[in-house]
Amino acid sequence: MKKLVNLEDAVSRIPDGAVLMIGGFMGVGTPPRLIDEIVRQGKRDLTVIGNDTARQGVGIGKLVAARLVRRVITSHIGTNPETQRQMIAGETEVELVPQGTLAERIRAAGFGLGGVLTPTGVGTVVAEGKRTVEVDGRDFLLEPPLHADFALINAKRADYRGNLEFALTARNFNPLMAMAAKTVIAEADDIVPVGVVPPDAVGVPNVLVDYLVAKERSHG
Amino acid sequence: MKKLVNLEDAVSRIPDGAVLMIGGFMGVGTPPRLIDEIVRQGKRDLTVIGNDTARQGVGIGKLVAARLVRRVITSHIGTNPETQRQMIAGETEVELVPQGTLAERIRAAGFGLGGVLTPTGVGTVVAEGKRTVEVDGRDFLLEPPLHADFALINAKRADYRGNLEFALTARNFNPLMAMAAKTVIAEADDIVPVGVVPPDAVGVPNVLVDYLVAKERSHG
Amino acid sequence: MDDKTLIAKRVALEFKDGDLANLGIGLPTLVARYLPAGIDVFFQSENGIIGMQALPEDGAASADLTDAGGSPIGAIPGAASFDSAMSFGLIRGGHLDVTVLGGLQVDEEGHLANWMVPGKMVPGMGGAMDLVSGAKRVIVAMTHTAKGEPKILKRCTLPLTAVRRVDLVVTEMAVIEPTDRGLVLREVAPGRSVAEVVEATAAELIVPPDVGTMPVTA
Amino acid sequence: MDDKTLIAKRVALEFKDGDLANLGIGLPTLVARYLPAGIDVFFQSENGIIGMQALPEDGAASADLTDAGGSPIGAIPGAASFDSAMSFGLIRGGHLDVTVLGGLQVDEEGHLANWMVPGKMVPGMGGAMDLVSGAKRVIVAMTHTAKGEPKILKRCTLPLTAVRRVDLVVTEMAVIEPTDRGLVLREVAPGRSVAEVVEATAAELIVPPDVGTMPVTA
Repeated sequence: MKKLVNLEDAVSRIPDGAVLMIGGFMGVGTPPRLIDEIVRQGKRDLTVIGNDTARQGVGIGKLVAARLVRRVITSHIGTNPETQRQMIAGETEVELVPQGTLAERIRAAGFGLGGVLTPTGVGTVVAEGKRTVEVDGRDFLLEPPLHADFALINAKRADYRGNLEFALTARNFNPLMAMAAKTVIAEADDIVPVGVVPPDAVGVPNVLVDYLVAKERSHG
Repeated sequence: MKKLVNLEDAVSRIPDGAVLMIGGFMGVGTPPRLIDEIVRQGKRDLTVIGNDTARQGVGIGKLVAARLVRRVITSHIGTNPETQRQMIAGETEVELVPQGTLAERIRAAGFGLGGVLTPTGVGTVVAEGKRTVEVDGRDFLLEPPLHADFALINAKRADYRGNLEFALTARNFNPLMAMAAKTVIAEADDIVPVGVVPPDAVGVPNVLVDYLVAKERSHG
Repeated sequence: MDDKTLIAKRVALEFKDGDLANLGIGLPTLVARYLPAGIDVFFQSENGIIGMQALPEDGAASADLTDAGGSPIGAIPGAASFDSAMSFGLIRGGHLDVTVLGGLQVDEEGHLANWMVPGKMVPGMGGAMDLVSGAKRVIVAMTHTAKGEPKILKRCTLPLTAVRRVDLVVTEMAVIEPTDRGLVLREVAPGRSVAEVVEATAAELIVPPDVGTMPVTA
Repeated sequence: MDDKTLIAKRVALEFKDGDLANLGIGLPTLVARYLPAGIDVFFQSENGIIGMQALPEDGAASADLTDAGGSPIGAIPGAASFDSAMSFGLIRGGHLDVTVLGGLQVDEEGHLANWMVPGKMVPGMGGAMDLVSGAKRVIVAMTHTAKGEPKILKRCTLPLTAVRRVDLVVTEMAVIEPTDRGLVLREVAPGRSVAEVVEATAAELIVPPDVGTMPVTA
């Protein structure tokens, strides 16, 4: 099972119109080289599922600025005026989802569950048009799973086989997304021999990773 | 926040009739000293939620053998003939739950969700008397959350503050249960200074742990 | 003392030893500076850590350790990091002892609106809806009025963050406790009168005989 | 070659390079011994590991590393461990390429019963229901008959493990594929005839003209 591919190859597998889950939180834990290469290859009409659209020039914000995103499913866009402008201008669709609900909807897809029963959003505009399920006299919203064609994952370290390790707050949505997409493309700060990442430190097991982006050859 | 208590004190907090979640899988990751002390103190009419009842003389099997368990919610009892005998004789109630459903029901309680929508068990005896919810044309069982009064947790290491670290397959249900019980009592193979367990290795954050069982003083 | 410092200092008195707490961005973040001595409070950040603290020095920033706004932070010894599902499991599951959030409006039912102004500001709810739904205690820390207009109203006109009743509202003028009987005025800021607070509030305030003065240290 | 070895060797041919696989206890566990050379298969154990392998030597047992039966195992370099929710997320979420399970009965709809005999044996379903519901491919590895009685029936009389149609049934007599047309006889074991298989089966078997011989190496 050879997983290592170069950056251009990895991104060339993503068609226009693809549904992408992109790890990260305000750009932290978002795969930087994959983002730049998507911009370079000019993928269009993307649906992006991610916690936020970061800031202009950062993470998912780069895709928004390059006008590659048709639709974004996210918990907030408040830090990126360009996303707000595109939304108000009707250029980009924005579906706002409470952050904890977003995490569980992604998890539900990856874990084979039919949806999420959450108290968050009950009685608010978030509940509009959604089914409510009563359990033990309490109301919960039925929030459907969120699937994707690709998950773009950023890890601290990957081993040769694709086991991924995360660091501190750069973990965030990455492990959840690696479960929820048909194809997982991972970019790691470092790639190390098998065994360097011990079993208990693995955040995403190798079997979930389809492609691991090769490091650039370092010069000089 | 002083969490360290001696074994006898820790267990004396558990009343007869309590609902206990007990970590472990065939005894691996089950807190051995807590189990022995419950037997010694002769707690009665317990409801035990755990993956299995292990074997006779092992883990939860010790509680069953001592006739302390009135009801067990578990995924299998096939390896413990005494549990089977008590069930057939009507001495102990046994609720059998598919293992993945058991894990998710415990998690749902700890994560504040209204239940679990799982495909597992649809069309089988497990579905009897349960609500079915259709999502995107597919049927899912609505399985309710499982709460407990106490979670008895076994960790590889705890730091002085109660952060817990787990090892290999001894992790299993422990982190899930630590989220789902009102009171969490942890027993660790080793207790180490704060900072020895790095943030990414913490499986249960200290804020979830109410009591940490002190080590016996070693003699000689 | 400016209004924000006053509010932050008063809110800080609400913490207990061992609390797990989450502070919203802006004013609520100030609260961490004024914790009473001798208590340990563990601060969670939605992006996946318990034990965040201010970055000790600029040069110590790690690209993998930021707050929910993406700014570099530090961490205490004994911090714990985890994924976003666990982070919100802690919040939604009732493990968070207290959250301090900013507010746009609070009403007589104790409902909070703090995430959008239709047609004007639609930043998204981020973690706010989960925090208000799930925390054991929700404290709203906000200025009493905005551009002279009351923010405490009979009924919120902005979209609600949750239908859960918040536990305490702390402003630069007063401490107000939403109850099932309505909004109870608990404390008035030093130098303010009950009449001033009532005047600046567009909701009915229940004023008990024993309204205290906000215990805020210099 | 005994029946179990024959079955295990045939099942082993169903694996592909890179597969994530889960082997039930008993006969299915044997399959790991007979994997074709040159392919990497990653074995999951329900109790929370990918990359389990046989314990290399008795003295190397770790109390923290066992299979789902509680017996000490080893792990390959590059193994990954996780909690029970993740373990079953992998199974239920469709990440498990193949599971091999024992069976008490299989019927014409491809339904499997393998977890209880009412009034006799009620061990509990453990992970079996999740495995059959969630794995991409379910292979039943079982003896063709029990005490001379067929185990492949028109309709299961024992409680079902799931209503999902299993993908392949491998016995010491035959390889049978449940399809939407019914049970198709794909292969007959060396030295067995189609007539013998039909005779030992209490369900209707669709017998195509090109029934092969089970490709099992010595």
